[in-house]
Amino acid sequence: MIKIEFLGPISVEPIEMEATSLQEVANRLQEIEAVSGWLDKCAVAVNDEMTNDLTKILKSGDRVSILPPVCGG
Amino acid sequence: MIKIEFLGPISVEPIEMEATSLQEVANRLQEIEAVSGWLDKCAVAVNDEMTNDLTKILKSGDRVSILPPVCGG
Amino acid sequence: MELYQGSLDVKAIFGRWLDEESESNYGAYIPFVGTIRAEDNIEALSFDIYEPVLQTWFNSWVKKAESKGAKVKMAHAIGDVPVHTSSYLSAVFSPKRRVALELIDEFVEDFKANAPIWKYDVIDGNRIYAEDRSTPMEGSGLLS
Amino acid sequence: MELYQGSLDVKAIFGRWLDEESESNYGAYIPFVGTIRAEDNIEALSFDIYEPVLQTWFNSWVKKAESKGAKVKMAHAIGDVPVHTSSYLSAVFSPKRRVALELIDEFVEDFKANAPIWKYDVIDGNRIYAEDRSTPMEGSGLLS
Repeated sequence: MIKIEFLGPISVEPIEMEATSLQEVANRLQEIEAVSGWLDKCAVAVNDEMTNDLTKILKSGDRVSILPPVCGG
Repeated sequence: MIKIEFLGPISVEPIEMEATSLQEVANRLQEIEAVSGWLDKCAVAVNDEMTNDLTKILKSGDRVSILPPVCGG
Repeated sequence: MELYQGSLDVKAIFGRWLDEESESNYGAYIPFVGTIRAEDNIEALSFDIYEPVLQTWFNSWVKKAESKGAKVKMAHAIGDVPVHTSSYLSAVFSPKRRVALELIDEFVEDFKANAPIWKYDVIDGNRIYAEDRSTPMEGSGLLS
Repeated sequence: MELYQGSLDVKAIFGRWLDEESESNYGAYIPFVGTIRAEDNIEALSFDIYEPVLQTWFNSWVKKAESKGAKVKMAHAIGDVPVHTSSYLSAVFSPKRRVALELIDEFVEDFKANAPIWKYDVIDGNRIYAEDRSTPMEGSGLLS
């Protein structure tokens, strides 16, 4: 099981799903209406590490975080 | 009478002289051994205003300051 | 890295950082103090922080600063920060002023672009995401 | 502009400047703290200042900052400043961070190049002009 969590202003509860790569996660999230509009401006972390790699292999227990546009300071 | 004062590390007492331009002051200072070696690296103020103009006319009572290389901070 | 609920006690943090490095032989100490401006009828700004990724981001800056003989520090507020109080304090210490001046600029700009912090306007007690002032982080759009 | 005999009370000045602008609605406050480094066996650095020209220089920066909606402040020590204490504190306040980050850099660099201040190493109680670290001011050589 992979856990997907949505950070900051994305008011969507965490989702659990079976997936073996970020590409699979992407395909699933694109089908969820409350989430799909955010994806083009969101960055991604796996187990709290930022990633740019869609082919990244996931294993059960991994945690994927969806990070919307930021503005600290 | 024009007063010439030497700032910071130039340990020369103030000099009074008759002069009608900075060019005249320059000519006189170049002849003073304790001063001449400083001139190529010193800036000049007349009555506390920095100047780049050697033709500047001086009048009696004017004060010329000789400012050696600086290092604040 | 220090996170606080609500406004920062800027004087206390500034002074403590000064004391912490008082014997470190740094010649330049440049803090950046970010204060909430009164504009657009806001009462406060409010902040969410995702600490694990922020800590990783900050650690990479500690290493980058070390490679230049310098040190970075940072404090940020969580939750509501009323106008005219401070939400953000960061600082660079360095032996040399050029390194410090360049590093504080890069550090603050990278912070604005890549620190996982979300800002909200607080108006009439409501918390409204400051989307128009927010920046997608590096690598955004990966899943779209 | 503030001049003090000996080391600056950095915390007091930083805090007072913060308080002075607490209602001015500036979003960014960037101080620069210059501290005497222990090196080359010096006990202290010592400073001479020619205040009339320094004041004119500073006033021109006040105007330049105002034209960008910003404010500059400055404090400097006169006479001996022991190692690990501070001789120089300057600051920029601005509504916007980019203006503040660029202005503090220009302000500090122009200060180093053109403020009429002379620095001496203090070694065994003797005051030795730091000629090798000093910079001729703009327009130098006029009388040579």
